[in-house]
Amino acid sequence: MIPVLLIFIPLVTGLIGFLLKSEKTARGWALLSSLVTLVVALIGAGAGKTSPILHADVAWLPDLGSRFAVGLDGLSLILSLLTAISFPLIFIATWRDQYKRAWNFYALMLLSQAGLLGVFLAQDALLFYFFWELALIPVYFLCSQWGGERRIAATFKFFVYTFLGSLLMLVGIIWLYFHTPDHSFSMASFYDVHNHMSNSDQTWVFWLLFVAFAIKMPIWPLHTWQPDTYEQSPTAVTMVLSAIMVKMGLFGVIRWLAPVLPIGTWAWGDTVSTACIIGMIYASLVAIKQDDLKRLLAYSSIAHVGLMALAIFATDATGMQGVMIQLFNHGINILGMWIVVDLIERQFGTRKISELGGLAKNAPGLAILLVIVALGNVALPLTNGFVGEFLLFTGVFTSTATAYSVVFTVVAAVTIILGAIYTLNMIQRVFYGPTNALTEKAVDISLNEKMVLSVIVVMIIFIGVFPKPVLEMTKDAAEYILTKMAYK
Amino acid sequence: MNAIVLSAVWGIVMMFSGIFTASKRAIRNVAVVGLAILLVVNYLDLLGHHLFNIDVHKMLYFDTFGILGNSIAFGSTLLYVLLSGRDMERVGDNLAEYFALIFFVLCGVTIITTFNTLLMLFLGIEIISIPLYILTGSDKRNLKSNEAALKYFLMGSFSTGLMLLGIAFLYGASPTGTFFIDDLWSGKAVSPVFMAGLLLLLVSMAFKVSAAPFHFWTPDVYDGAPTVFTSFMATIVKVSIFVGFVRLFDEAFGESRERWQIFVAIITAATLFIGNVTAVFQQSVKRMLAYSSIAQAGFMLLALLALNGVAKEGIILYAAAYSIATIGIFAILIRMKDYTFEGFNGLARQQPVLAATCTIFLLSLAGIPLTGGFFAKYYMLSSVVATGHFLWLVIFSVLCAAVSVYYYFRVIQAMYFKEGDGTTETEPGAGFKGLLVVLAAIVVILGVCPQSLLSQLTKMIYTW
Amino acid sequence: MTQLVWLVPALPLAGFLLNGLFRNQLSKSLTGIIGSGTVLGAFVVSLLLFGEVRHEGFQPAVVTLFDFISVGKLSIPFAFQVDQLSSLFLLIITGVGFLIHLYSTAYMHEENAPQFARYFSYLNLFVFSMLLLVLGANFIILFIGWEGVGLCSYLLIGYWFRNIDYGNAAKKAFIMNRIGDLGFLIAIFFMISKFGSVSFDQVFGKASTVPVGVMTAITLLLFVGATGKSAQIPLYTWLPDAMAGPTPVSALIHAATMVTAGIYMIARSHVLFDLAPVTQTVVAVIGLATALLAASIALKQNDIKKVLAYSTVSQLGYMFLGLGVGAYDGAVFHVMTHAFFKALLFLGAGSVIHAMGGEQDMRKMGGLKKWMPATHITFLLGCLAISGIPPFSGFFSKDEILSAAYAKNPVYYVIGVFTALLTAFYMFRLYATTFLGQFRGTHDQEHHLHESPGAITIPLWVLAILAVIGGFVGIPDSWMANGHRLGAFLSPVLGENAHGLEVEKGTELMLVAVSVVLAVIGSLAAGMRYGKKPELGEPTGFGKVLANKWYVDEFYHAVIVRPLDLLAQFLVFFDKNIVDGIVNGVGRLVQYGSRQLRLLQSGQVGGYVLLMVLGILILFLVELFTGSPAVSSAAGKVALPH
Amino acid sequence: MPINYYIFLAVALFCIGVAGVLTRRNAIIIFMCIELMLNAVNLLLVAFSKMHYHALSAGAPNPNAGIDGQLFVFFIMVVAAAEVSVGLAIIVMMYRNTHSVDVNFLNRLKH
Amino acid sequence: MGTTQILFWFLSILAILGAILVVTSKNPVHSVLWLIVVFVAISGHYILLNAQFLAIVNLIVYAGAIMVLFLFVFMLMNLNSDTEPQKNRWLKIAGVVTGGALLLVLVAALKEADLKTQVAEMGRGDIGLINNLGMVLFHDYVVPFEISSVLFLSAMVGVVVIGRKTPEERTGAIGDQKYGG
Repeated sequence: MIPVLLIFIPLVTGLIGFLLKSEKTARGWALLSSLVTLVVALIGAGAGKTSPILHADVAWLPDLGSRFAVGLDGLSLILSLLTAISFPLIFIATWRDQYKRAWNFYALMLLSQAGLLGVFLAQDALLFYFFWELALIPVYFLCSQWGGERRIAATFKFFVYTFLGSLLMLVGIIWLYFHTPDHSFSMASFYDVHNHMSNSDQTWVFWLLFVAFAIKMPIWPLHTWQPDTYEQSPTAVTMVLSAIMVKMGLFGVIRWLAPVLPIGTWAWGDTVSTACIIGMIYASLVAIKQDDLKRLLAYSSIAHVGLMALAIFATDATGMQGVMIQLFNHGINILGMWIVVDLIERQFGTRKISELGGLAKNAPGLAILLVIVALGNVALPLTNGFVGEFLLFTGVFTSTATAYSVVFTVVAAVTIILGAIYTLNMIQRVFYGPTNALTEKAVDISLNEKMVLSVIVVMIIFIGVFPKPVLEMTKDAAEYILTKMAYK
Repeated sequence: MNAIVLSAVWGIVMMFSGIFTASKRAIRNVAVVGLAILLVVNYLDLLGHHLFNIDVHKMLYFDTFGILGNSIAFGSTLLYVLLSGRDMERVGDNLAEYFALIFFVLCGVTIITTFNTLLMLFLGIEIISIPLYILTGSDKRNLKSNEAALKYFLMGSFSTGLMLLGIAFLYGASPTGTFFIDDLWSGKAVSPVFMAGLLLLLVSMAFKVSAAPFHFWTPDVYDGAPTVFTSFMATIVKVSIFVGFVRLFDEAFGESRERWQIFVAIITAATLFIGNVTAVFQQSVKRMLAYSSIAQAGFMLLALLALNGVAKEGIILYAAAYSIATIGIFAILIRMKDYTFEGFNGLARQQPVLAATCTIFLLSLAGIPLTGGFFAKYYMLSSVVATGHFLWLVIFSVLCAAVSVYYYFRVIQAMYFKEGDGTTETEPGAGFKGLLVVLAAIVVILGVCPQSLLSQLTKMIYTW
Repeated sequence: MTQLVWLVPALPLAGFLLNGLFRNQLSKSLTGIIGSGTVLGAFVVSLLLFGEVRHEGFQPAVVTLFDFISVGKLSIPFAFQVDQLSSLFLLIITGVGFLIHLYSTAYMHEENAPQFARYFSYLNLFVFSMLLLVLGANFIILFIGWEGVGLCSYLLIGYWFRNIDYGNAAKKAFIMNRIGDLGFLIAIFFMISKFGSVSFDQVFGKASTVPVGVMTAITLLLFVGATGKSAQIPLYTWLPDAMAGPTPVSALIHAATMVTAGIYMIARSHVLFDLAPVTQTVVAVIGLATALLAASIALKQNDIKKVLAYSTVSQLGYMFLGLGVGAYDGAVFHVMTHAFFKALLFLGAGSVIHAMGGEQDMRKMGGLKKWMPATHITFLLGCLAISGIPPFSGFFSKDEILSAAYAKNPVYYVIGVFTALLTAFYMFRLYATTFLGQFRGTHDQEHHLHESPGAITIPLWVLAILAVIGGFVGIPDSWMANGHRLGAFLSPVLGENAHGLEVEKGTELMLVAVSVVLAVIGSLAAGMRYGKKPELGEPTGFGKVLANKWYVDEFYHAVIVRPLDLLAQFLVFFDKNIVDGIVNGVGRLVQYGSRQLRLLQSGQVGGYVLLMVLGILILFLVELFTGSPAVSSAAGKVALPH
Repeated sequence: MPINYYIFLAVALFCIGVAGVLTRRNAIIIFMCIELMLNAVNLLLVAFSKMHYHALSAGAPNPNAGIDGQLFVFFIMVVAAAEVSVGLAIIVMMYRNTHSVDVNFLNRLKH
Repeated sequence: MGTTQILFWFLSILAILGAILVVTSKNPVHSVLWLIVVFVAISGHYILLNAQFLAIVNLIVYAGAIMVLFLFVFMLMNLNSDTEPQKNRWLKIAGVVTGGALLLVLVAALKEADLKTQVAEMGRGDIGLINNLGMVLFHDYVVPFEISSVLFLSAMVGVVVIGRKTPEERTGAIGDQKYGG
């Protein structure tokens, strides 16, 4: 019941949203809808893991062996929560942003939320693919319609890039479908299919699926769409993209690749891990040189995502837990960063680090909140980032799936330093130092943004100090996935 | 059988309607009525009620596959006439004759979807082609139209020659000297003569469905022909010929498919590549659609390659999804002032409804989920994957599909994200818009729960 | 009582939250009271704890607050460990911390209320983190405090954030600490993978089960962490720059407490180090080298705080030498005494700077004893203590380390003693240049000169007393039966043989004599040399090298910073033009292909037919040459559906 | 006569027709060449029909064996006639507008 | 060899020569005439194959009606003289080569035909006689026969559509209206 609601509330409200032809109502409507979704998600989180309301399974395309099967397990739950929490925050934080024909904007936002939730909840491969695309389309329109100067080209690149990936994934899904003994797309049959196919098949089918996920995450060297898209999208959309959408790729690997093709995953583990690590170092170094806040965050998020992917392929219980909690943490932290960026851009009309400086003088509140979020981003202890990255690194280090676990950990851990470098650079050059003409008459943040950021900060600290609830939530899911990932 | 007779008869009715009334509206209504009747009787056929009991001496064979093909043809023609009927008047003042020709084409369609001997195939193809030559050239004042007609005619009859040579070879190779498609093959080793005939037939059919490298007439003819008739050719005709194509190769050469699949694969790859890549650079939407129709043909050829149950379901679904979407787009295109991409700039401001529906159609053509086009493509791909061979072709086609996004989305970008005053010549009426919305709804329904159609299909195709 | 240990960090945390959240509402006095009061409270609690711990047969207690991280087999409780070592550090931190808070209320008085509150909240946060560090019952909690103090030092160094250089210094400190932390973190991963746990008892319990190689790796990595935090070669360069922060901060963080975290950590995990002789050697050598290098640099510094900073680095080097030679309690002893006299010196320097109106260059001072007697006396006592003149505290702790070093390897001793000589020399150079001779500052500076208020002098006196008598808890047993109270007190934690190797009495006396003599010589020489006419000109020759800190910063910049920068620049280019270029290139390729391919559509019927016929030809040729075309099989056979 | 002779003869005529289509520019002559191709096919069909007659009525003479071939030829002629009428009509229309039947001038539509 | 063979060879050579001349002769009218020659030769073949009906129909329909139609059109456009400008040589050569290649390939493909033992019945067999054809045509083939009427109808309508002059044409307005795209 709950999952169905989670998908259909935003879907329906979104469709209705197209009809309300007033900016204020549309905005309110979107906020209301997202809050309702949040409530439902929280109810879901409250419900017992095995309670029937967490699952729904109705006939959809019997002849294709595909059913409308959705469910909330630990993994889906954490990501649904992330989605459900993010959207209201986004709406509140960008409350003051102005859009032409805002009702379309908010309607599309809600549609993309429906798509995202669908991706996270689907327990049927074809359904998953459906929502995968459904999440993409509205974002495409959002970026191309309300984006920056080079929006059309950038977004189009993004779209074609990801679309190509998902088509390959479709081929892979179909191929697997025909190898399931009962010709069904259900998660159960997919998790069982590797018993009915040769290892050599697994090794190449792996790529059909992985490319799609790798592009979405993105993993080096398939990442180039991301900085452009982030830079060109309206910040509200960028928030969705980086807080939630990149998680689709990781989620896809955890839910639809690693357990489905354990041998393939294991066989390519080292290759992918190497790519991830190169990406982490590479992105961090590039981030140091970025002058545009959005691009900087884009590259930093590439680095973080690389670490999570690395941990997935480490096939380790600790690491898997780390991934699941970090999915949430990274979403929250990057969201906080984006909100700050949005504030800065709205106030000074620029995102260029070189044009800012000394904000801490007139906007101490903003400075403090940003610093805390940034600390979460560089995984300082007692912030959520630390818990996540600690588990991730531990997982990679103790991984038995690869012979190079120590090397991987050590090289990857270098990004801890690089991350500190670019984050502190950013903080310093934006907030410290003398003020300039532009930042002279900066004003501190207003209530609603302060509220949003405070919520985020509270979550950051809480999870950082007492991560137990979240870990409990994802425990079973992680173990289940790992049992499926038995590659030996 | 009902459909064949009635479509022919109604063609004549249309001819005379031109004499008895001068009112265009009346003529159009007569046509609509006729199409409605055709739909009904065809459905009766499906249920097994035959109005006429004619001994066809096994020359026609009415199976669900063919009849379903017919109903899609009639249905989409009905939508087509409702949407674009008024625009025919602007081509020339022989409205009645145009409708008559369209009905004759439909007659040909019904033949090639149900033929059982090469003779009927030949006649059907000719009955389709000859009126099309005319319709292509029907805008007599227009040199492009003339040119298109002449090109189409010359190349068309050339391909007819090829087809006939192929038929002759097959006849020679057939053990008992017959044209019935199911006993063409001796069942023993495939003889060179048989193979030659098969290839020539393949080529000529490929020509008719505009598959590369026999597609060259398509862009010029679609471009030169009056847009209303381009729409008709690109959808109903092409799709029905495909049904015949699949039927022919399934019935006649199904058993020997191991021998010829490779050729179909080659043609498919070439078609996908040329169609998609060439479409990228087009400046006129009309011409782009011509190339896109080639690309779509490439996808349908996948069904011919696979020729399994999935493929048969798929080709019907593809026929429906593709025809409806294309008819819709053309209906909008006809109303546009300017056929170039720039002509669509900012259409979303001027004509939100048109822009929205057009977007849905384009998404469907691009095969984005939640539209019929997705399931169509899905079926094509899975039919080939099911054979276990030609995975390289599947992946290649997927890459081409990604390319296709490029030119379909150019239109969307123009309509929504570019500033401009692209608009229609005349404010489209509410009926027109309503109909477009209906079409879009159908496309979406096909994309969300094609079950209604599919379950029926599977039932029929596997009982048959 | 031990159950209440959580109060110790909780109080400063409360102070931090209060001052942080209500910084705009609180008045300065209130802020000061909250800031200092909480720390005082913590000190009281620590005293009570200490009283408990001192009892005979006290068993180290582990107080678990809640379950921090528990994943699979790995379970990390949020637990505190109360034992002799931690309680000693509690006293040092809270005690010295309180004095410095008190001092700050006066020293930072120019700041406006919100900034004042910000300062105190940072300071409280630091105390909180430092307490976590020493209280943690496992390496994770230790690490949490470890990075926490790093953060606070970052925040406090950059406290005056309007100044870019201060900001850079703060960044440098944080990043260099991070480099060390990385080593620490990896060491923790090692422990997790080897011992499946990070809690002290578990790890130390199982320590002997792992091969020496692994243990060496772990300990070396831990030591890397220590070098970062405790400013040892090669990661020491941040500490002198860290003087950008307010002087009390330098006193608290960069002299008394944080920088000794490395010593604490190694002393705490001495079990591991005992098992890795190689690492011990490394520790000793690095410590010694750092001590010497820093001392040599200190000779030629003119910024009063810089001198003290390098002397801190040098003293830390001593402590590591102690650790390296196994004299753990010697090291901890020196930590304590150093906390007293170095805090004293810094605060004294602060008082001077305060009086000079922010002037830090010794060459502009001179003859200050006339104006600020209290500061002068206390400062002198500090100098004596650090120079190791008996019976001041520095003498005992330093000589314990030196004798242990001698026992281990005489070379260590020689260098150590030479460093002691240098120490005495530069400290008295500092003293003489500042307090003796004539005043060399500007006229209005001279007007401004005054003795500092009580809030500043009281802490000076307290610390001075401690600096004088602090050494008596560690009188070598050889001189006085169980004179070494500290050693006895710590032995449950540091083990019985925590003095390192013993040397027989005669030698020890001789060693002590030598070092004392050298110290006296050094101090007198400096007093004479600089009492009358201090060097004011720019140093030349070797002095220039020293004045420029052996050009180490320049070296790092050339070898690490610059290449990294270039690499980053290259990658930006690479990303833009190569990686992205390929992606865009594909797009362009398609467009180009399209432009070419459409030329096939020549418009000529003849051409079309020709191409068609060619197509037919190709098909037939394929048929001819592949008699029966092999079906390309990309994948294995698949059963048809349905 | 061996059937091969007829096959080759017909193919030869057919290919000459094709060559004609490829080489000439006059629309009408191209059209004539196409007619030539059709006739080649007709000849082939008749030959085949007689071949089948020979093969099938070897034992018991079967009056209608292979007759389909000749009927097919009949239909081809029918269709050809219709085609010619339409084709010439189109050509005439073209000529009316451009006063030329040269296919090389048909190049308004390209690319 | 008997008269049949002689005739066969004669007619074959005649047909091929005629065909070649159709393609090569400059003057369209000559082409038409040569085409008629080819038709006649083919009709001769029909007679050899004892398919009299087709032979006659071929002469009447093709050589008679259709060719006259062609001639008529030529005269109408007075293209009787050699007006066709020469296509450039290379295209010509390409065309010939391709045609020849097609011939080669087809022959190569067919020479190994399993039919090569088969023979076409000459002279005998009365399936080609009009009454047999008629019987079968109006009995088995009645449906296609009827359906071909649709073909004629459409052709008729088409010719009307194209042939009828529209008012605009009388004013002779020729141009690229938008409807051509």
